[in-house]
Amino acid sequence: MNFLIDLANWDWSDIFVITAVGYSVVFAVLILLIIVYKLMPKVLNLQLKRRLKKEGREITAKSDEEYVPGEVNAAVATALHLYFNQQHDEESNIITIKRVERTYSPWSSKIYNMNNARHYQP
Amino acid sequence: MNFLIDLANWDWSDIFVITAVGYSVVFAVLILLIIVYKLMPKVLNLQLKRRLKKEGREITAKSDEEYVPGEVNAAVATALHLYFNQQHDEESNIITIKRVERTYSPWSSKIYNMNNARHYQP
Amino acid sequence: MNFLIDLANWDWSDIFVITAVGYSVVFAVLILLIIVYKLMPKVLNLQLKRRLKKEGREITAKSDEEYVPGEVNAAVATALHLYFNQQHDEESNIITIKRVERTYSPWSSKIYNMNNARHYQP
Amino acid sequence: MRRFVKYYTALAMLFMLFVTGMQAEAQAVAGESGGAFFNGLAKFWENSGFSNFDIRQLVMIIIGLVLIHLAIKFKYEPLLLVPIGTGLIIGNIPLPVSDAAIGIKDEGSVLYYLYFGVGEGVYPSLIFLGIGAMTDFSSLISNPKLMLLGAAAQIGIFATFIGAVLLGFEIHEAGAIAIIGGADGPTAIFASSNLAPHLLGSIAIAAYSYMALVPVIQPPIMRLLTKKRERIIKMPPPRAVSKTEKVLFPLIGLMLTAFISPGSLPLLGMLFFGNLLKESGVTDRLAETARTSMVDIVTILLGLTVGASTSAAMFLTVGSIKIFLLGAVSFGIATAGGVIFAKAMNLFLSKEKKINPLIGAAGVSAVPASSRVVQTEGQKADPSNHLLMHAMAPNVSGVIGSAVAAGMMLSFLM
Amino acid sequence: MRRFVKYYTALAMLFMLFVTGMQAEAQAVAGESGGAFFNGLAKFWENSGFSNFDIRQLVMIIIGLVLIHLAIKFKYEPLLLVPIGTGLIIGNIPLPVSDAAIGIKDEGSVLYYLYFGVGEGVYPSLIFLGIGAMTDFSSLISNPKLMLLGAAAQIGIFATFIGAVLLGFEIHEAGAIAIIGGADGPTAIFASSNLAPHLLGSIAIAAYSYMALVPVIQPPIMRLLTKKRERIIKMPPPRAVSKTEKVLFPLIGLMLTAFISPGSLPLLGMLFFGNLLKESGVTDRLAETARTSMVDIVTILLGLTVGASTSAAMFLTVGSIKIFLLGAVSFGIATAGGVIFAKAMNLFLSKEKKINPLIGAAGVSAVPASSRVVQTEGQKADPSNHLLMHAMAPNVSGVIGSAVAAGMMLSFLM
Amino acid sequence: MRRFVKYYTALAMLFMLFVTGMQAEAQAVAGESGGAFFNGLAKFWENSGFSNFDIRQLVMIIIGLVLIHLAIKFKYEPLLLVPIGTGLIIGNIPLPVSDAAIGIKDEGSVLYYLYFGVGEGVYPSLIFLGIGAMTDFSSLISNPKLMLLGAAAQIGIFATFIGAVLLGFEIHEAGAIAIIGGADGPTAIFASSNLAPHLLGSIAIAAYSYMALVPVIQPPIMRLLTKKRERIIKMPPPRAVSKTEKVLFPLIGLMLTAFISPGSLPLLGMLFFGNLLKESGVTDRLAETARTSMVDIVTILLGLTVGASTSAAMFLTVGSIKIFLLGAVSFGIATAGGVIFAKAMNLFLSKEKKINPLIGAAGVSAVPASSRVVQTEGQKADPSNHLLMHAMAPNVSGVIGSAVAAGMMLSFLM
Ligand code: NA
Ligand code: NA
Ligand code: NA
Repeated sequence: MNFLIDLANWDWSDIFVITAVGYSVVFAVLILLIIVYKLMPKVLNLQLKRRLKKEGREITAKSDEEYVPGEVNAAVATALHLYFNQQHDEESNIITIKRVERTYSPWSSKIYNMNNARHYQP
Repeated sequence: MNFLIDLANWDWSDIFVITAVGYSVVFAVLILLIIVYKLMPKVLNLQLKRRLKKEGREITAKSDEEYVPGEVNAAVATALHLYFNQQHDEESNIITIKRVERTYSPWSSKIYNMNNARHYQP
Repeated sequence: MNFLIDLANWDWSDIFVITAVGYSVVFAVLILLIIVYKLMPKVLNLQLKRRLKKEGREITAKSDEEYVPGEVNAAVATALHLYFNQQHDEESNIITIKRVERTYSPWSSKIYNMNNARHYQP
Repeated sequence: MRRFVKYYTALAMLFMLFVTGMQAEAQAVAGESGGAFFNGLAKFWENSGFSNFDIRQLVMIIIGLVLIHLAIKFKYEPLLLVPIGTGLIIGNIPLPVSDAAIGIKDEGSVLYYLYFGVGEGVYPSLIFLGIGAMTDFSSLISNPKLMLLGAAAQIGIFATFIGAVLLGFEIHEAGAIAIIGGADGPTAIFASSNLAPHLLGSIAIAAYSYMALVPVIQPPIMRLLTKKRERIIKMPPPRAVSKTEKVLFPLIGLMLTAFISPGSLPLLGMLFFGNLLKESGVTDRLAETARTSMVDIVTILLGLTVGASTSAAMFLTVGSIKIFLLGAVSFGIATAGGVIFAKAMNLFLSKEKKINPLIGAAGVSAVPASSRVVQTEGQKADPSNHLLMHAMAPNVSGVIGSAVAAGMMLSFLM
Repeated sequence: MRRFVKYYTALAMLFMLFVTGMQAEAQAVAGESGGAFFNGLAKFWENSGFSNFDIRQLVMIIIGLVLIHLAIKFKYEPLLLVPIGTGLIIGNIPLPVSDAAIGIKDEGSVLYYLYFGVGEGVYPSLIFLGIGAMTDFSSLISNPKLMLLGAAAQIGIFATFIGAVLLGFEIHEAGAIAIIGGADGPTAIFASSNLAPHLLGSIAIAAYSYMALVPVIQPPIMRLLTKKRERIIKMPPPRAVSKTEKVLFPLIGLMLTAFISPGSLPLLGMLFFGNLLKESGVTDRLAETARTSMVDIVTILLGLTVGASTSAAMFLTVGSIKIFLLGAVSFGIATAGGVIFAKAMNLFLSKEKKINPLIGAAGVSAVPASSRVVQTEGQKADPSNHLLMHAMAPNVSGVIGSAVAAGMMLSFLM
Repeated sequence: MRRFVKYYTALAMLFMLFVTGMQAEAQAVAGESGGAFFNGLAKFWENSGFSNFDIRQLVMIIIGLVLIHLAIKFKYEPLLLVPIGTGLIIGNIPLPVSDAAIGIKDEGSVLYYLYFGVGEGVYPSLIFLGIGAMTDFSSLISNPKLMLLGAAAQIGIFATFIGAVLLGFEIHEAGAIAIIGGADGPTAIFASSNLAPHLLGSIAIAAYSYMALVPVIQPPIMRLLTKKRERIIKMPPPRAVSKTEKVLFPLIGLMLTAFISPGSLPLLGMLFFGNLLKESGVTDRLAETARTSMVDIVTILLGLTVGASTSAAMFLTVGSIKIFLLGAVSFGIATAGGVIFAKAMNLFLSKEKKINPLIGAAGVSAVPASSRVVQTEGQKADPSNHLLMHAMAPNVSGVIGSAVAAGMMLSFLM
């Protein structure tokens, strides 16, 4: 697309065009995404409604799927509290494995590494 | 091996030669493998017999190693039943880890991803 | 660094120079490392002492950090005993996972592989 | 008040840029013929995907979405159809003519480098390494004669070869297309990367599509060719296999296949190597990595780049339609070949050793999809009959058979 | 006695070599002008790091140590600062002039090959694949309008572009430097590998340094631009997001962004592909590998080689100082842009839907550092207010916005 | 009846191909001089492995099987001997002369690309990264003076160098062969890929064979050179090592070794980098990946391609026999060097600080095989004596010493 600007002999208007077009496109892309994602649940819901209508049923309890219920919210708050106060470890996954591993490996921290070192095949 | 056929000026007899030789060799390879794998347990058994003879012992309970006993078979059937009815997960390995992880991570599904997102280092 | 020796017309003195310089440098590097690593805890301790002095405190129980205490040593000995007699597995990590996996997978050894084989996507 | 000032200072700062941009435009308007900004935007639009758009690219993107849909909804070969489908989308986004290397064909682009492993056959080899490290061959070892079924089903490959020549394909192309009849994705990719790189996309997508449709294609053929009396045959349970046999299996297999058909070495050498890592008992950590992270990374890159390399111009052709037709027929022939060969074998077998002919259908190498189809069909006839274990033997020998056949094609045609 | 003999035999053997060496020297001394051994040692010394040493290399090594210190002590972006810091040390060890290829610029050296993935943009793409496979976009899907904040904050990029031109950088260099304002490491590396490879080191280090300093840089700006009354705004909890929406998200995102800004395809195509692997529900093992082993391996190699490629001669320049200044300013502008835009949006929103303007600061794409800063600041105003979830929406859309902006720069300048 | 028809229809379809083939033959027979089918089969046979077979290739394959047997039966270095052994088999399957690129020397073959990492020294570097991420250096940090033993044992390298020159090897070859004396596989491969690529196979196999035989070679030498009174020496337990020391260790080690011996940077830079990832405490996930998936993938590819690149023509030479002889001698000298140096050190140490001279044998860098041999020998003299921890110090410093020596060789000879 370098046709747009003569890169060897640019002037300030080119700089402003790049800036303005560039920033506008960033907004344009994200606004388009917003529109589509806003529409998405409605379209999906429509399909659901149609299907349910065919089956002769009515949609009633729509709202309780739309919003996270109160108790979940409370759990989230608690979790956040724990999260910020406990310095929870980066990857509970790995940590868990390590803990289980320890159970099977009666090594003190220093010896433990020798067990590890067995992997070394120079 | 392109000596075999003049690829630029092939005729139908070449096509049939490729087909016939190709299919024959596929059979030949697999038949050879069958022969060898048929012989293998006999050769291994022979060695075992020789060794046992040297040690002055007799082989008696050969058959119960040759065939999977009944109870194992029953277990297999049960397992297959579970397998086809439970839609067992692709990799119990990974699933297990995830479960253990959950125990250590008191996050609801939505929050949980933030914990995950901590890995992101843009 | 091939300036050092005329590789096309080397003579035996070159061989001995390589040998002597090479071996000396290996020693030099490792002796330097020894010196630095010997100094390291002292420097770190110095910093600690300074900081503690500033805070008006005294260092008392230094020795019990320097040496592994007796009970740890006993544990180590036990661990070594277990280590050499139990043929402990290369990677308890992986083994552990496998064990857990088994719990969730009611397959006999032969069937079990089919579950595994599900991964195959030719 | 203080906040008010800060607020507006910052706000001013934020919009200053726009204002300056507009000024620049205004100046440009004065000096030149049109607004530089709208001019730039227009030129930008001209070069974006929307204006360069070709209806055939839309078709390709829709095909990509359909593959992804099939993978997610029906779990048809998802590990490859999701990456291939996404690749189809990525590869058919219209790109501007530019010096920036973005497309998979532009030398120096990221996709170009990632495609290297496909073009040179490295990914299929590594996938076979992973397959070897995850496959248990014991059902095959315990009943070697079932390997004949894996050989018989390869008739699909050679029938497709003749068919492709009949339909007017060039001889190398025909050789590559033939491998679809083997129902083995990496083998088909490996063969066509060597014999007909320009058809790789069509061949790979045909191969994986039909492999995904195994549960749809095979059952009617199986039922057509067998009688209920045959479908309820129960086979004796396979014998236990010793560790020594399991270790010897890949070593013998490697040497025999490589000696007779050296062209299959890049695939079968890796397959048996992977299996040796698994069975040796002393290299568990290598086998574990080979069948997890390694094969996963390769699968991701293989699927994505195979999809992305399949452009509309190459895929939406009469040739592709022929390839898909040939694929459908060859799958049927392969299935029939396996089942009929099983019935033929029964003519020579004593009553208690009779083979359930359904397992012949597992001779195509779609592992383990075919075996599961056999199990399901077997249970429809007799719910207490479990054929899965028995079907695995022809199924994995089908993998070997396909690779040998591909090696032969390479030997003849290169 | 026997032991005594053995002992001395062996000891003799051990020192024989030295003696022979000394003899050789002695001969050399006689024949030539000096001791060959000490001569050799002296020449060796002349060519070792100590004698080739340049004070600027020492400065670079100290910078490396400082980055490592920051990473370990304050946990600032450790996954990249530890490798980059080590790379800086390795890349600035003075090397002798020799035929042995050791340095990252010597064709054929190990580092040279490992750097390939940086120079060609492969590593950043793969990192985006991993990021996609680990990021949950549901907070964004549930409240799409917050994506505007991620767009607004990209003003940092374009302000930096103008600033860089003003400070005298060549236009391609300015385009590469601009991306620092996006607060996204891999994007900055990808852009500068294409636009200004010679500035890659400075840009990468500036980008990661400021990303590391997010908890230091952002809070004062956030407090300056908001009133307590605004900081205590509580936002309604996000709605639950269905699986279908999560699957459609990456597909739609991929197509839209690629159509409008094809230049961002190598980054965003991979990001959305990774996310599809995560959300499809049928490719868990691929997503798992992509977000663990694959991204880890790439991170190690990226960090190490980016560091090692940053030589003193290229880094210790006035240009780098300008880049760091621009980086600091652009971070501030990006943060301000996000916060102010949030306040502007509130003018149009009903009371119960008002946005807490603090989350605007998360529009820079430092995920999840910015979101955590927002959470912390929010709790300072009202300990019961949890903004983390809400901040994730602008945060991840900031990643998308930065990549689009980078794609635009590539489109314009290549 | 209906079934009967279907059955025969399908059967007909299956054998139709054969019949057509036979017809073609028949025609060919009529028109030309011989049956095209048997003619084709004969030509195929002429080009298969069986007829191209060279007795020396059989010898190589047997050597491969022996290595695999040793690995499985005695667990001798299985992680490398299984891949190398399989590689030997794959590399010595006789290949037809063809345009199809299959062998490791054919440009464009899969093995050719996978071998790249060996030829350019990339794999050994990455293996050192993994080793660094899995090795705990605390026993070395707690008792640094034991590093002298790791230096002393490197006499094996320099003795082998002189020996190789004496046996008539060219000076570069001698430098590469010398590294076998260091008992470190990746180091030996790295050095010979630079100095004598044509000897790489022999050197690698010699190095790993002797490393595998450590439990056989070392004990008699250890017992010969020590008295019972020495073997029962108990050493004080090592002190606890702080986290700060563990973090500083790789940083200091990296800088010191690289400054003095830049040639060792590709190996030791990576080793210390890996160790920093392990000890920093903030990059655990990177260290975890480096020591598992990454190092496993590299190990698989390294072993396989080193084996496959070792052709009969290059391996079955007088040179290889000399290399194996030199290897055996150098291992003995290295072991003796370590033990004798330990005894020499005891002359200067106070009674309670005396070193058990057995741990000198661990100065060869076969980690942790040597340490375990020391532990076993120590317990034979006194079952309550545990030397493993103490032996780890010279053992890991032996790795450093070998890499420094290799770097010196590269510096001198390139
Ligand atoms: Na097949
Ligand atoms: Na950003
Ligand atoms: Na060594």
